[in-house]
Amino acid sequence: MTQALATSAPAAQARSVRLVYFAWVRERVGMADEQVELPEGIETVLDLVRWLKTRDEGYAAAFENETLVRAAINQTHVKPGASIAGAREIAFFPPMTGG
Amino acid sequence: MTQALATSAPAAQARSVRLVYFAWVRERVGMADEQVELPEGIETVLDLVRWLKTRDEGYAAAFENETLVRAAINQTHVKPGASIAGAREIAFFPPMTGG
Amino acid sequence: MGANTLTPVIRIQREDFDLAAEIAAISAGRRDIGAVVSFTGLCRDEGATLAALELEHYPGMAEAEIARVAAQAAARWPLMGLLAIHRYGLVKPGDQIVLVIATSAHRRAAFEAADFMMDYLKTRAPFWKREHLADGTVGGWVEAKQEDDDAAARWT
Amino acid sequence: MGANTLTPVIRIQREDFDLAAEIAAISAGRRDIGAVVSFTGLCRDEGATLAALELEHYPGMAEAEIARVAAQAAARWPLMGLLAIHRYGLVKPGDQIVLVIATSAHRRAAFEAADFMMDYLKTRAPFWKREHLADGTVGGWVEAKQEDDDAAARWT
Repeated sequence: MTQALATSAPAAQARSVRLVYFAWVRERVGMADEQVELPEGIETVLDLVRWLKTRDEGYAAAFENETLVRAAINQTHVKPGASIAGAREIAFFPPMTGG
Repeated sequence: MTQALATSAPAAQARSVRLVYFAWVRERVGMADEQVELPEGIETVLDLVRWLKTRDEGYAAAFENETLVRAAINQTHVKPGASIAGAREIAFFPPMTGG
Repeated sequence: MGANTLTPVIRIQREDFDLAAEIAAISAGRRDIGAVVSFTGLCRDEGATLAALELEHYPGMAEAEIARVAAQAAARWPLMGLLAIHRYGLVKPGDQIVLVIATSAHRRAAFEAADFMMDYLKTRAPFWKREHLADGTVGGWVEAKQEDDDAAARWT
Repeated sequence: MGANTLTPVIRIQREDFDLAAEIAAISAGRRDIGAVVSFTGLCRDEGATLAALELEHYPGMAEAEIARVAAQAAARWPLMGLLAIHRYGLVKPGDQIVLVIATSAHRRAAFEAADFMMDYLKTRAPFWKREHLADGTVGGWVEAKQEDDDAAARWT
């Protein structure tokens, strides 16, 4: 999961990242995954969440409670303040209920 | 294990009780069980231990450390100060090492 | 074999598992194991209201995250074997969902490691349960419980 | 079925036991069990110095004492099933000695009850182990460990 990570791209350069969604986050967003080009100024997971919420009602509903939805970068749990530099795949999902 | 327990016998009356021994207590005493008539004045487990120690070297060796050996009356753990009134069967054994 | 050479067994699978076979495999050829603790998590029927649980997971991350939790357990306790299997897909009441096995020379390490694994599996492994109800409808997503976070916090 | 109607299964036997069969029996026909915790205690070879363990027990009291411990566990945790099997006689390295199974709706009760049962079995059940060494001699009686008393004291 850690191979071939891109180094942090310059902020001015458009970055392409794969977003994946699970459980009710997936249902509200309306898709399981997508490839997005991140605009400038999106530096943290929380920046990304706030930008996604502006895209349409589905995202707004999924991220209604900004701190409830969990995130993982390159398949490792991260906090909302985590930098997305180097992210290939960013996942959003509800609190886990396995086990 | 609790049925048919005798009520406490008058102290002046000779009482017959079955003694059973396990593990190294059995080996030192030299037998697995015996029926003994208790003399007057034996009221607690510790009284019984001290009386047994006077009987021969085997008992003396078994009960060399009076508080190391554990006791059970009618198949229930008891402390050294426990009354032996109503005892049908008194067991002596080392600290348990099962499990 | 100490914690340094322990290779945890992690499997994420749709198929059922066999506790006895897994214990046999994890213990094969060893005579130094004194304690085997297993935890099996089953699907409950919730008072006959539940027809099935649908288990969604994050492929790749599920294995990776459980492997990270297992590595923590292996570093913390002197284990001889450690296994975690988690199923996904549709499971019915009475079906097995999750299995953890920990083996050690002594019982305390095996108990604590299995307990730790389950607390962290519950709160960190990317799985989500949705209820399919006995009346034929699809119920909601199961909500995470505060008590599971509290249980995991015991180890920090 | 709550703790009030729980009938623990207690067996003291020379024969080996089968974990999978015991779990199947304790769970048969139920769909309300969410957690099954098992503990299996095995005979270790102690670095190849041990040929066998001889397990002496106090017939009658062994069953009675384990039943008392099981009744305490059943009163303390909301269990659905509770089983304890303890062998006596000669066991060899790799052989099974003791089995505890606890089942409940939730994992915490099952883990704690199994852990409690083992701590109390170790310190209260009238069993004694003697070592038969690989060099053909009969070694000493195994000494009780302070750490077992300390473990049992956690529950008081």
